Amino acid sequence: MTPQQDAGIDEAPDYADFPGGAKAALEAVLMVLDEPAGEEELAAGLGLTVAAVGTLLAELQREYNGYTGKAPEMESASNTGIGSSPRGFELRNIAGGWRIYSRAEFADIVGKYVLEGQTARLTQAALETLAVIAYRQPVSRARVSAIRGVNVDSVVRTLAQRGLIEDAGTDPESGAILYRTTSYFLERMGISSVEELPQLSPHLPGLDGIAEFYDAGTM
Amino acid sequence: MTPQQDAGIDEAPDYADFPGGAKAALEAVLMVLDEPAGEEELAAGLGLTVAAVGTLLAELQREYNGYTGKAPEMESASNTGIGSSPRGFELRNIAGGWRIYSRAEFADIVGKYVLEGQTARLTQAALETLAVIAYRQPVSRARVSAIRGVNVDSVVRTLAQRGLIEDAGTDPESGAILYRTTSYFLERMGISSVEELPQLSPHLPGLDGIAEFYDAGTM
Amino acid sequence: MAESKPGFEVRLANFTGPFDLLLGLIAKHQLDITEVAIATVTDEFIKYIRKLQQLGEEWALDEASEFLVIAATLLDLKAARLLPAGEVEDDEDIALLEARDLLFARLLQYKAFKQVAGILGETLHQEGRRFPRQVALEEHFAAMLPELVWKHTPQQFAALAEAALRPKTPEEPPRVALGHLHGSNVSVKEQARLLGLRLQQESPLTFRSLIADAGSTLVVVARFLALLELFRDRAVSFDQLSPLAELAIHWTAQGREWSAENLSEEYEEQL
Repeated sequence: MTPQQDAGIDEAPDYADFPGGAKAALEAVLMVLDEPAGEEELAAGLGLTVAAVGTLLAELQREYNGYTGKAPEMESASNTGIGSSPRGFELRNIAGGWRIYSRAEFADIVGKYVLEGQTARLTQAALETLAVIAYRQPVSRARVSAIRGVNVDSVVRTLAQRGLIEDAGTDPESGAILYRTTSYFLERMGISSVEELPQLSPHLPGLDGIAEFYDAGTM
Repeated sequence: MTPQQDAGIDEAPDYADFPGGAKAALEAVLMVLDEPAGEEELAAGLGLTVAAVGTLLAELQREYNGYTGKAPEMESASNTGIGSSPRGFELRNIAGGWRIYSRAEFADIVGKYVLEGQTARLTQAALETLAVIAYRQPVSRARVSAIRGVNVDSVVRTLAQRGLIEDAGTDPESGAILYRTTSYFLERMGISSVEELPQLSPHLPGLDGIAEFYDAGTM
Repeated sequence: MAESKPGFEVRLANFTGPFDLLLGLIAKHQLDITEVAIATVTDEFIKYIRKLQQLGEEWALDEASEFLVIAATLLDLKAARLLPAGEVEDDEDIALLEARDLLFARLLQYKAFKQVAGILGETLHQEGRRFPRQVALEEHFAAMLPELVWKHTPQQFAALAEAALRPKTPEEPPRVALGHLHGSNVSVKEQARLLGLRLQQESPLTFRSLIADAGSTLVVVARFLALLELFRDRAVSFDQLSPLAELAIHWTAQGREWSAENLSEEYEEQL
């Protein structure tokens, strides 16, 4: 299938002339990204349709993960590396964008080379605060501390410094600063939106009314 | 050939247990390496001999470039993607160091992608980060991040890319990379040394208090 | 987890707040809240504090005061739980029941967040094993970047640095965090002053009469804590003929200069 030109793109290169075609061009762009890129962004940059980019991304993802089953009728025609073993890296869709990561299995080896930027494990207090903010966002510090039963000011400050949460404006009623999680948080969690967080309800047995109950209790 | 242990490495992982083996492990490292790495460095980190690393590097390089000729006697045994087309990236040995680059053929496409959305101005976040580095140099990203209250990793990368700041060695205690401003920065500021920067109010906190706060940030 | 060593194995420093400790204690004792023996927990706590002292560590006032709050909460929960359900007679009983439900609900909610926090922590750890490719731009691309527009004078740049380096003023006016309360601010010190005045006029008084006019459970807890503080200051003594009998409080600070101002400030933050 020939990639079609988007209306907004002045000219799409003819990828047939390139070694590896449009897929390799996409791969070349993925190599220079320093933050996750969305499909629209990649499509616009490459002069391809979003659908075509989506197909190519999925194909690259499968290739990097290694094909295990062989499809004999395709074998001779295909040049996508069928039957190959997994690569040392993977392509993942995280926080709404695609990006190349080293494969988790090699963490100990890769970690020796990229010590910088690796963050220490969060404390229990930080994790709990982060959890409350993630599930109740946007949320004020007062509410978070109501749920946790302790003052959370310094933990909130640290989480903001680590780029995991950010200011989300003020509460129209109380004027308190509200907090939400950042896309860096999603990235660190390896998910593309907060909707992918595990459901809270199974951990809250039979407490349907708790939100109102709780709200009535806040100042 | 069994990978042999280097003298300096306490134990080499058993690569047979990893998906893709030692080659994938090497690939994982190469994919996230920011600067070219020599064969000795790679061998030490992976717990392989320099010769083994050299063989694997050559193999990866051939794979990325795409095999064109088929070697029938190897075809069934090999799982290295024989007969595959070139990838969008290539492995190059420049000045004694290996690094993965986007394939030269795609330079125009990649260049256009990179330049898209690039502005000639620094963002407010970048300016503030630069100001903190200028007045507190040499300083690590962690400290700048503590002062600014947000994660500054990508901004620091942008400033380094713009030639305004550079690596100034590592902190002897934490091992973190320290940054300082460059002579290009002085040039743009129209001054001949950082001493010529206007004095700041003496009441501003120095780094000591910040460091304490950050390290005690208990995450 | 904490089963291996004797003594107060629940190290308070490892808990991140009263709910956390409460959950820990309930789980540890595998008991319904009504069966948590406060005396056992107290004994363990005292043992723990003594051990700290032997080790030459600071007498942790924070831990002790937090423990008092928790003990009071436990007592409160327990008292509410022991109320025969069929015999709700007055507003006080209903208030106690409501307080109990609220506490249980909040405890369960906290438990749920604690569980998902565990999942989050595990995910973050696992994800930390993958490293993103975020390499410096290849030189020939970096060279293509448009020349930087720079309009800042050194003075403007210094002003920028001043602003960035100035300690961030707290976004909200500084105040004691009360978010975790389900009532208004109650000061232990204030309650102590009030109890002191009352006991100086008439002594002994029963605990029941001292809390008769308490508007909420929180005030009862505050007065209870205030009495403990007064006891520590040797301003009052307690007199109880048998367990669960009427508790009589005697004022023993006669002739001595006594002021609520000397009381510890800790509770101002705790309550």
